[in-house]
Amino acid sequence: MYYLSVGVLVPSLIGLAFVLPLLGMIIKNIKFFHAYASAASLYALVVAAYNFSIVVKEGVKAYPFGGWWPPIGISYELDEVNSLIALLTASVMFLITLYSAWYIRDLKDAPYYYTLLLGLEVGMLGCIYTGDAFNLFVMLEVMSISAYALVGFYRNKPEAVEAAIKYGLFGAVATTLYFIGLVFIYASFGTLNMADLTNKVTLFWGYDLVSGYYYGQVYAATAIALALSLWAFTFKSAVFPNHFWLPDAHPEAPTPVSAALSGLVVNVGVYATFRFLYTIFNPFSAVSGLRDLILLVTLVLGLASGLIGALMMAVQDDIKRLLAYSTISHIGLVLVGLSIGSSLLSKPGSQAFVDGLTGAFYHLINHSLGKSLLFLTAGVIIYAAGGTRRLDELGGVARRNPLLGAALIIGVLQLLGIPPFGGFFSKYLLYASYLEAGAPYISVIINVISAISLLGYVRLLYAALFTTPKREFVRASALPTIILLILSVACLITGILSPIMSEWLRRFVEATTSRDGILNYWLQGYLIFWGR
Amino acid sequence: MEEITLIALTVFSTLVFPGLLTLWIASMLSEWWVRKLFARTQRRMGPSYVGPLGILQPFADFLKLLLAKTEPNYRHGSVKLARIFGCVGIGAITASLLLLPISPLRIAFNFDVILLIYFLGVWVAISELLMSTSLTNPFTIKGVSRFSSMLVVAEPAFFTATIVPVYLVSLTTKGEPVFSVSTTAEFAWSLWTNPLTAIPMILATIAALVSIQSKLMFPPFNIPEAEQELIAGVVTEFSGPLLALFNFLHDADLYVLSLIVAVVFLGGPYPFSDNLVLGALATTAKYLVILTIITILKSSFGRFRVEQGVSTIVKYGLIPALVALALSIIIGGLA
Amino acid sequence: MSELNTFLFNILLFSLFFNVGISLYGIFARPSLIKKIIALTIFSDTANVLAIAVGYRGWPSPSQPPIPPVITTTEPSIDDLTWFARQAVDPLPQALVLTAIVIGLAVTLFLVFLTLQVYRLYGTTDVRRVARLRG
Amino acid sequence: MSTLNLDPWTATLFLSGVLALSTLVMYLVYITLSRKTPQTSSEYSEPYIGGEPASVIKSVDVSVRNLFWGVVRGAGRRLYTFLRDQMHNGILNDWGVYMLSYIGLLTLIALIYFMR
Repeated sequence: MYYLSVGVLVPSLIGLAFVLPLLGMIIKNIKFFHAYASAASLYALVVAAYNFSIVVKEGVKAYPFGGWWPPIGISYELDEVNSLIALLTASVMFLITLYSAWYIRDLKDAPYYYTLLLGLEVGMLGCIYTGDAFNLFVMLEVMSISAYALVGFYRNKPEAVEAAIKYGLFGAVATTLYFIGLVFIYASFGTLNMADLTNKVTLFWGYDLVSGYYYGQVYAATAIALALSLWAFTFKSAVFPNHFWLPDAHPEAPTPVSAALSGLVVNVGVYATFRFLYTIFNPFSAVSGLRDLILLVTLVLGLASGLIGALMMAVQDDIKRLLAYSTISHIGLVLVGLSIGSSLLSKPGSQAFVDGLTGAFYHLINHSLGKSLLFLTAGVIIYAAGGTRRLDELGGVARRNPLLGAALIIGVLQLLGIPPFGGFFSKYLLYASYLEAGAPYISVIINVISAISLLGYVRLLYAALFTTPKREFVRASALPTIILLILSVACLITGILSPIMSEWLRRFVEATTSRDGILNYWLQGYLIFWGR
Repeated sequence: MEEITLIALTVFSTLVFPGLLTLWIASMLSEWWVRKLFARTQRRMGPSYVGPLGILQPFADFLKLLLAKTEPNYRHGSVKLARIFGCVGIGAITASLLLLPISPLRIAFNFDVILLIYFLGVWVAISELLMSTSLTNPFTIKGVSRFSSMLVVAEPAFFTATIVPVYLVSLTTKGEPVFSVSTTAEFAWSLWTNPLTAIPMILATIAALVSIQSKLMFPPFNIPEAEQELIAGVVTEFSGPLLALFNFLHDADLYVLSLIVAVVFLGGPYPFSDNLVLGALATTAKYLVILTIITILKSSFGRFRVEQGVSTIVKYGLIPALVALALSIIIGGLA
Repeated sequence: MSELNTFLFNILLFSLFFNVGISLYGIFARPSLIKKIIALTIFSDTANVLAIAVGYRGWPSPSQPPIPPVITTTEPSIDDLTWFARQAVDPLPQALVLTAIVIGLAVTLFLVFLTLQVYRLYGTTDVRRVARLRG
Repeated sequence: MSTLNLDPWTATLFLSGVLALSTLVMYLVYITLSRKTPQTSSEYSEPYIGGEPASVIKSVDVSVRNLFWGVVRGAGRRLYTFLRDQMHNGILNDWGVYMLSYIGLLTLIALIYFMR
């Protein structure tokens, strides 16, 4: 039994996005486009929530496109982890689209903006839903092109164009490297379906069915493929040393887009890393030795980007650039959590293993909510301060609007990880997992990262809350304020509901990364279609 | 019925012992001890008017500031925010007290040491920072700037130092829950009797004392940053009730941090763990020793510039703590 | 014959990887944005050729030269199909390449447009001077 | 003496509740005891500038650039010079070195694994 909703979301949303420029030629009323885009992303939210609910109820679900069975056709496969991230993406994107209606309220190019924004959402959802490694490449490109274009959206602004070309040029290299990695995978395993690959890498059975011969060096091919795809994924998630584009690109985009880029797009790279290192090249596979080495590299890089992001936050003069560096820091922490799976640190299924992965995903969620809240707050602050992004000129606008100030403080406390906000519980899990794994040094470095990032947040709070006014205060309308309120409550909820949420996440992680879970991923995504 | 007992116990712990009331009394007494000793080292009398040996002087100062003086009405800052953050800081200290084994209602779970760090380290530091930033003044901001610069190294140093006994206890004993403050307090004495674990413990205690010194902005870490010495840093703009609030927060921080060293590092009531009265006396004695050391450190140093301060904490706080951690990992490998 | 075949194939593979190296050098080290984009197209084309080459399963074997992936008999038997599956060029990499080319076209176009815009706004395409965003 | 054995999440929330309760009590105590100037008073106390009148300074704000002087230009000067002026200098080709060396590292790992 497969559900149409699993497959239909991404193609239909692409259709909805690409109709927009055509509609833009006919309809001149901008309000229509605001309503249209919000409706489209509400539709995505509803379908994503429905998909999440069926996955929670009935387990892993796959959808073969066009009735072609995997591994021949493209299939989408949903398990607990990716349906949850998709739900998070869809819900935050919905709020961001609503916010855009305020932010670009009288922009003439609204149809194009919304095309790109919906394209971004489609790309992210496609990357998360897909059960096919080549489709991941296509969706990564869909997401990236939308992101490049959105970064350079103000095409007459030198900084925006510069940021876009820096991002775009290396982004194109990253995706092409991933494509080469796919070529290696296809050459040695003869398949690109993730479920099928999982089986072949784990059991090393049946890989010569289609291919073989000259390219039969599966170990070498796997190693190179994994190296190349990891480079691409760490580029997308801006992990040191692939982080350089982020502090340029995220601030130069329109503010709602910055929220989407910083809060959600980076998650896709982390998710893809997780899918590759925990499902396809899983701990039980024949390449687990390589996996251990690679996870050590990601651990070191995660810590390095955590440190560098936090250090650079302390010297920023631009409110959005400061937040962009904070993204680098937090994605580093998420990657540190993901690296617990190295067999040098923990055994699969042990307390530390599950704690670390739970912490990583919990932190991903907390960071998404907190960072999009802060970016959207920054948008209102910039508007109220008269369009300047320089911290020196903000003039404490947040203090004169208590809701704005509260949103700012809540966002900062969420990201600093202070109880009872959600950020604390995820950091607790990260600390606990590394103490449990017998590597207290990693916990100490996590603590150092948190302490250094305090400098940047103090800078932000001081500039936005406590400096004296320089000009007349412009009051923002109700819509953005309501959205900030919703996100602030969401930040609080991730903390207050933490007993439930951590339990759920733990179950999801266990279901996805255990031996049975990996087997189930293969069964549901591959074998079940052949049994029909 | 059980719920009612629990609620009553919670309210009692929060408000009376070891909560707000005890916290107030204990921190005022600690302030008196520090002031008296500090004065004696400088051949002054110290507080001597109110009460025997001036023991009630801090109480009198506090009440005078709170009751007699007026709150400032400040053009540039927000007094309300300062008030709220001051109270939140005291709330965080009260909450962290419940993690210690002296509390009648004790919270203990695996890895609760992280919670202690976040309540006592991060919440309190942020409250102090935001409380003084609320009243904008060039000197305040400078004070905030140097205080947060210190925290960047002091906070990890304190964390690492605290992890050392916790980690050692979890390695050498079977105490439950693991990585917990109360388990550590129960078994900390056994670390000092073993020469192998005593070395990292000594290093960790030194690191903890140095980082406490800097977290409390005591000399040598209350650092002037300009050519001419800055006035009072974070407390510049406080006056009247707000100053009383800040002093209370600061003294409470001093009290709880020293208490943690006495309980978690030095084993609290040991060697009278089974006798309540003698145990309390032993804890108090250890606490006073720690307080005395802090006061002596405070009185025997001049002031540093901020970058000297940061490198001092790295040298005498962070590095000993890291070395102690490395030693404990090695010991864990041996055990 | 067999040696020559293998030799040629190895030359093909080697030149592809050499090409990857050259184009990566071009992208990462040349200062001009235009040259970077040219190197990028070389890079993606190399990747595409690599993918196509992978489709030639078992090419170095002289006795079974690959055939086009088209079934010529109208009603193939099982034996025909087995023989066909062993011999034919794998069509899937070609499909992948088609997709990748389309995507590459879009990205290149976009990058060229951005470079044009950079030239308009900065008066240069030298990345050492297009560095207003720093720190 | 009673020990409350809770799971970490509930315990943290419980302690946060304690924090909220004691904050509330402290705030109420403070509000009732402290003497406040009436809100209607138009008299503001001027910022304390070492005994000078407030007019000696242009503004009471310190520029955010001057925050963390001790860390950025004191103890961590070398680190920040490296991070800001050499690493994040905005020049695409200089980043390329770091990015290429990372892919080189990954390829090296792959090769080592292959050779083993």
